[in-house]
Amino acid sequence: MAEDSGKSKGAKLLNKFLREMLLIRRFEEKSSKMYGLRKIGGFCHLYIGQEASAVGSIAALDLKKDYVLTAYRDHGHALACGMDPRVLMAELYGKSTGCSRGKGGSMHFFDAEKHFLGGNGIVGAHIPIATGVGLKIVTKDEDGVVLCYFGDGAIHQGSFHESLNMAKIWNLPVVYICENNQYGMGTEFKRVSAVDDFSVMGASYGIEGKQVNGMDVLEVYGELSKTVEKTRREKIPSFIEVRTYRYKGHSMSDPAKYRSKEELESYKEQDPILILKALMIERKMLTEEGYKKLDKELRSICDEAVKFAEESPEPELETLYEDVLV
Amino acid sequence: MAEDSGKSKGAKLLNKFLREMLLIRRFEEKSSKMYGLRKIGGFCHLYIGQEASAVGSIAALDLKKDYVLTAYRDHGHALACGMDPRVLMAELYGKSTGCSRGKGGSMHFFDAEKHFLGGNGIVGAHIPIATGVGLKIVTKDEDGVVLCYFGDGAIHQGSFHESLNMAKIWNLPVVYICENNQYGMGTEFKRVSAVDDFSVMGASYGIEGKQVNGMDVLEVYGELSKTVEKTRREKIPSFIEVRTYRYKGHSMSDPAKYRSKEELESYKEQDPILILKALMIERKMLTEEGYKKLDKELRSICDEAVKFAEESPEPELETLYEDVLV
Amino acid sequence: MAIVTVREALRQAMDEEMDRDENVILLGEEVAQYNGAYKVSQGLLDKYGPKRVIDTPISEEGFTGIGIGAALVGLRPIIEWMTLNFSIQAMDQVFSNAAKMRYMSGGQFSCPAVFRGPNGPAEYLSSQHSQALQAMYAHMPGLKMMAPSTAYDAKGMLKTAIRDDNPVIYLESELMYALKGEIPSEEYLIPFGEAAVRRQGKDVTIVSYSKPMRTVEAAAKHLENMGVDAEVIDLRSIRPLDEQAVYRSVQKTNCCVIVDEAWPFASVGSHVAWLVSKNCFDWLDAPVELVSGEDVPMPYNHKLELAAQPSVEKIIAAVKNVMYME
Amino acid sequence: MAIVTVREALRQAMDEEMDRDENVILLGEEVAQYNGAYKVSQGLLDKYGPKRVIDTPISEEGFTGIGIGAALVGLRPIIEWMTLNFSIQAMDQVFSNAAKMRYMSGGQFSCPAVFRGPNGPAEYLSSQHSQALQAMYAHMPGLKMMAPSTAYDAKGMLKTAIRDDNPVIYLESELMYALKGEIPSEEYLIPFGEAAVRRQGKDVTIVSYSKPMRTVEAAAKHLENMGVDAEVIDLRSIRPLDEQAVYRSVQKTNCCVIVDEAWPFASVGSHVAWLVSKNCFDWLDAPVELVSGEDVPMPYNHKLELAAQPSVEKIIAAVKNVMYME
Ligand SMILES: Cc1ncc(C[n+]2csc(CCOP(=O)(O)OP(=O)(O)O)c2C)c(N)n1
Ligand SMILES: Cc1ncc(C[n+]2csc(CCOP(=O)(O)OP(=O)(O)O)c2C)c(N)n1
Ligand SMILES: [Mg+2]
Ligand SMILES: [Mg+2]
Repeated sequence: MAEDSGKSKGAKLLNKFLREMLLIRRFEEKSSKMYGLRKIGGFCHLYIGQEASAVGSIAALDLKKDYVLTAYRDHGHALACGMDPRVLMAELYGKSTGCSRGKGGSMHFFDAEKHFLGGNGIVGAHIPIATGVGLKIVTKDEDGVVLCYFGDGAIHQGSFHESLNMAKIWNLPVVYICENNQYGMGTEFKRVSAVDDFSVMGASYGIEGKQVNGMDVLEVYGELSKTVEKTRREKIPSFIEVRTYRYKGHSMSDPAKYRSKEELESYKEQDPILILKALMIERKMLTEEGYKKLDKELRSICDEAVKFAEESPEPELETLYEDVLV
Repeated sequence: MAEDSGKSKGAKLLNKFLREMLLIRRFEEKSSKMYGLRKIGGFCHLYIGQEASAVGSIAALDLKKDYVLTAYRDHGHALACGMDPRVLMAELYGKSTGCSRGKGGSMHFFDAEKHFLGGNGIVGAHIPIATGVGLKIVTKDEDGVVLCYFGDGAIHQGSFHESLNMAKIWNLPVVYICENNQYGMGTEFKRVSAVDDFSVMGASYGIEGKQVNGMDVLEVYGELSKTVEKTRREKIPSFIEVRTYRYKGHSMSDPAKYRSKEELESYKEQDPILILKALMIERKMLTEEGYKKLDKELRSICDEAVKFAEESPEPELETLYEDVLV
Repeated sequence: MAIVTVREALRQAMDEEMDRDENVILLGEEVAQYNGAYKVSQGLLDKYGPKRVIDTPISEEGFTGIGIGAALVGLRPIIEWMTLNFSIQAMDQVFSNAAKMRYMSGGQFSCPAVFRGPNGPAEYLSSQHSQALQAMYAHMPGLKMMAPSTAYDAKGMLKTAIRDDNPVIYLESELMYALKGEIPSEEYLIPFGEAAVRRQGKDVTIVSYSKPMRTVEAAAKHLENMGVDAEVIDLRSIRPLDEQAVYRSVQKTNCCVIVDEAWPFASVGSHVAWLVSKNCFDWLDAPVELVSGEDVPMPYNHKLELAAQPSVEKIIAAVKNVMYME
Repeated sequence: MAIVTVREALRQAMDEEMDRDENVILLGEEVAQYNGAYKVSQGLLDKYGPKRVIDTPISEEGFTGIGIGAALVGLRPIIEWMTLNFSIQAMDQVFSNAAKMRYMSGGQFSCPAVFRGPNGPAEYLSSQHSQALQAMYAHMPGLKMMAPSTAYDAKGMLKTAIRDDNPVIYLESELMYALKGEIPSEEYLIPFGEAAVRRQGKDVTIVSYSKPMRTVEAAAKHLENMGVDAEVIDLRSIRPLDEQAVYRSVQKTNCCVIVDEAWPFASVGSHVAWLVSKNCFDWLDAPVELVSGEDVPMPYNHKLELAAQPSVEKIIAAVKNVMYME
C-alpha cells in the first residue's frame, strides 16, 4: 500500500479486505456444510485459499462502469462484487429468490446491476465474452475496465489466444487475470503447459504480462490498482498471472489426492486472511477481539443467508419455461 | 547451399528446385486458364509466387516416413510431394481419375501413398490434424517429421495455439510453417495481428521461431533442412515463418484491389523462379536454351494433364454414395 | 416498388438499422474494407466507420464470442459468418453462451445479436464448404432462426432480427444473393413465426424454406402442367415455426411433401414432416414425404453435387407418391 | 456371468482392445493420472503407460483434432470428452475433418477414432452442463453413433466401436456409470445397426435408447399393471439405425411412442417418429408421440430439472394418447 493513501483510508481499505475475504471464507465453509447436508447439489467449486485474488483486484474497480467475469468458481468474485450472501445462498439452494432464480446454481451467479456477468461453466468460454464487453466500452466511448478471471487450465483454450489478439489490435480495456491455483482439476499446471511462468503468455500479442502473489491481498490490490488505472487511461489490454492455491478439491466430489499434504500445508501457512490479520494486528488496526467480533458477525450473516435460502420458496413449475427467450 | 554438398549433387538439387517450381507455375497458369474456360469451378486458390516455400521445404523430407499437410491453397504442395499433374488436373475437373475421385476438387488434394494429407478447406483446422500425425510418429517410435503449412490468416485461430502447446509438452516432431503471403483474403496481416514478426508466436509454448525469406528457394531449403534434421533428431516442434507473396487474388474470384500494383511488382522482381534461374545461369548450371527446353517440357506436361483430365470419365452417379463410411 | 437483389435487400436492412440505432454494429471477416466476401456489407464501412463496421481476424470462436459479450451489455451486434460452415468453430459460443445466458442468469441478461451468413450448398465447393447446417442451430432452445427466400423477405426479416432482443440465426444463401425481387420504398418488417403461402393450391402441400423455394416453385409449375394444383408454403421463420399455416394447408390438401436441402437425419425437414404426420393424422391420405439433401458429404463434381440436392424431379416424384399417381 | 457396473464394462472394453491392438490409445482430460473424471479409465495408465494413455490440456478442439490426425495414419484413438457438453468446442474437428476426410479424399483416408463421454442431463448442473447433444452428431453423414443402455451393451458396443474403421460417437451417461448388469466372461461384440427388443408386447411400441431406457422400463411395468402390454425397443445404434426392428414392432402394435431425453426440435426422437409415421402409415392407429426433453435449457433447481426430462408419467400419458385410453 502506498504510504500517501493516508492512514485512515488505508485502515478502511484493509478492514474492507479482511471483511470481504473472511466473508468469502465463511460463506464457502457454510456452502460446503450445506452441500454435505444435500441442500446444495451438482458441481460446487470452492474458492477457499484464493480469496485475496478476487478481493484485492475487484477493490480496484468502480462497478458503476467496470465489469467482472469469471468461470464456475465464482462465489468469491460475486461476493467481492458486493452481491448479497442471501441471494447467493438461495441460488445454491435452487430457490426462486436466488440471483438466477434457481436456474443457475453455483456455477452461474449473475448480477446485472453490479456488472457481474457470471459464472460461466465452460472452460475458456467467457474470455471472448469479456473481450466483447471491452468492445462495447470502446464502441460507446465509455471509460470502464473489464476484469476477466480464468484458471491455469483455461489458458490452453484457443479462445484465450483469439481474445488476446483481438483485444490488442482493437485496444480493448480488458485485464485478463489467470488465477493460477496450480491445478486444473487433478492436473498440475506444469504437466499441461509448455511454459512455467505464464507472464510470457501475452508475448504473441504484444501484451505485457505480470506475475502477482495471490496470497497477499495488498500485493494483488497494489498491482491491480495500477493496471486498472493504466487500462482505463490507455485503453489497452493486459495480462496478469495471480499465483494462488485452492485448499479444497476441485469441486465437492474431488478428494484431491494428486497433491501432497505438505504442499497444502505450506500454502495454508501463507493464508491470505491470516497474513492480513497479522499485519493489521501488528499495525494496531485490529485486535484479536475485533477479529473475533468480525468473524462472529460474518458467520451470522452466513447463517442468515442459509435461513433465507431455507425459507425461500421453490420456483414455480411454470418458471421452467420462462427466461428462454425475451 | 553448403559448399561441401558437392557440385554435381548441388546442381542436381538446383535443377530439381527449378523444375518443380516451374512445374507448379505452369500448372497453376494452366489451371487458371481452364478455370476461365469453366472447366474448373468453385474456389481455386493459386500458389503462384509462393513456389519456393513448398519446393524448398518439402525437398528436405523423406516422404517414406515424413508427412505434409496444408490448407486449401494446396496445388504447389501436392506437386512438390510428387503427385502426378494428371491426377491433380483431373481432380480440378472433378473427374473420376482425380486423386480424390472428383469429390475433393482444388481444395482437397490427397495422396495417402505420398503421405500428403491434404488439402483442408477450414482455416486452421488441419493444424491439430498435423499435430496428431506427429503423435502417431512418437507413439509408434518412428522417426518421421511432419510439415504443417498454414497462412498468416490461420495463425489467429485457437487451433494453432492449442496445437503448439501440446506439440511442445509431448515433444512431437512437427514443423509448423506459416506461409505469410501477407494477406488473408483481402486483409493485410498487419491489420489483424498484434505482432508484426511472427517468429515470436511460439514464445508462449517455449517453441523457437524463425523467419525465412520465402522468395529464395535456397534459403528455404537451407533453413528447413536444418530444422527437419533437428526435429527428427530431437523430436521437438518448431515454428517457421516463411515470408512470401501471392501474385494472384486470394482465389479466382478476387480482383485483389486491396494492394498496390507497385507492391505486387516489387515482389515479382524477386520472383523465386527468376532468381534461381539467374543464379544457375551465373553458375553455369543452366543456359537460356536449357531453361526454354525445360519450360517447354513442363508446359507439355501440363497440356498432357489437361488432355488426361478432358478425356477422363465423369464419376458414376453411384459414387455419390461411396466413401462416406468404410 | 424498386427491384433489388437479395444482397442489396440485406444491405439496406443493415444500413437502415445501423442508421436508426447506433448500438447496431457489424463484425466479421472482410466485412469492412473488402465490403464483405459476398459484398453484402458494401458501403457500410464508409458510412458508419471502423468503430461500427469491424474487420476481424480469422478467429470465429473469438469474434463470435466477442459479439455475444457486447450484446449482453447493450450493443446489438450483427455477426457475419463468411459462411455457416465456418460457424462450426463458433458453435460453443452460440450454444453455451448466446442461447443460455438469459436462462441461466434467471432473465438478467439477454443477447440481442444476429448471426448471419450464407448457408447450404453453393457450387463446386466439396464437403467442407457446402453444408446446410440449420438443423444443429434449430435444435437448440434459446435461439431464434429465420431463413428468407426472397429479396422482400430478406430485408423485412433481417430488420426484425436486428431489432429482436434474442440471439437470431439468420440464414442466407450464396446462390440467392443475386436473386432479384421487389421491395417497397417505405419501411416494413416481417415478424417471426409467420409462414407465407406462395401459391394457393388444393391437391398437395409442399413446404420448404430458403434457397430450395425456387426449386419448389419450379416444381409447382411443372405440376400445374401435369394437372396438379400444389399449395406452396415458405416457412420463413424456423424458430418459432408457424405450424398452423402448414396444418391449415394439409387439412385442405390431405397430403404433404417437405423439401429441405439439409441432410435428412434429425433435420428441420424431418421434424416438420413428423409434426405434420402427428397433427394432421386424421387428414393425411398418404405418408408425408421428405425431399432432403442426400445423406452424404457434398462432392465437388458438379453432376454429383446436383444429384445430392433436392431437384424438381425429386419433388415431383415425391408429390406423385403422396398423391398415389401412376 | 459377472455382475459389473457400466463404468467397469466400459473400462474392460478399452482394456481388452488396448491389449489386443497396440494402436489403440486413449486421450483426454484427466484420463491418465486421475484415472478419469468419472473413473472410467481406472488403471489404464498403470497398465499401458503414458504413451498410450494421455492426459491432455483443456483444449478440446486441439486434442480432438490430434486424435483425428493420429487416426488418419494408423492409430485407433479413443478420445474421451469429459462430457459431451465440452465437445461443442471440438465440433469443427469432428464435422469438418473426421466425418469428411474419407469422402473428400476419395476414400484414401479413413478415421478409426472413437469419441466417447457422458451425454445428457445428470443432476443439479444447469444449462451448460446438462445437454443431450446427440441430434447434432447424428445429423451428419460420415459418422456412426452408438448409445448403450446396459452394462452388457456398453462393453460389447464399445469394443465394436473401437474396432470400426469409421469415426464413432459413443454416448454414455453420468447417471448410468454405476448401473449394474451381467456380462459374460468370454469375449463378445455387439454390431452396429441392431436394436434390441427389451420387452415383448402387443399393445404399444415404446422406442428409446441410452439413459431414458430405465424410465421406459419403469413405465412399461406401470403399464403392465394397468393392463397395457408394451413392447420396448432399445435402439442402441443410432447411426446406422435399425429401422426395421421398429417397424416390425409397430406393425404388430399399431401405435408407437418415442422417448428421447434431447430437445424435440430436429432430434433423433422426432426423426424416428417421422420414419415410423411414414413407413408404418398403413399400420398406425394413432399419431406417433414423442416424449422428449422440454424445449428449454436445463435449469439447476432439481424439481424443475426433473420436470424438464422424460418421466414415467409423461410416457404413460403418451401411451394413453396413442391407445386412445380414457
Ligand atoms: C471446455 C471445458 N472442458 C472441460 C471442462 C471440465 N472442467 C471443469 S473445471 C476444469 C478445470 C479447470 O481448471 P482451471 O482453469 O485451472 O480452473 P480452476 O478450477 O482451477 O479454478 C475442467 C477440466 C469444462 N467445464 N469445460
Ligand atoms: C474457419 C474458416 N474461416 C474462414 C474461411 C474463409 N477463408 C478461406 S481462406 C481465408 C483466408 C486465409 O488466409 P491465410 O491463412 O493467410 O492463407 P492464404 O489464403 O493467404 O494462403 C478465409 C478467411 C475458412 N475457409 N475457414
Ligand atoms: Mg486451476
Ligand atoms: Mg495469407
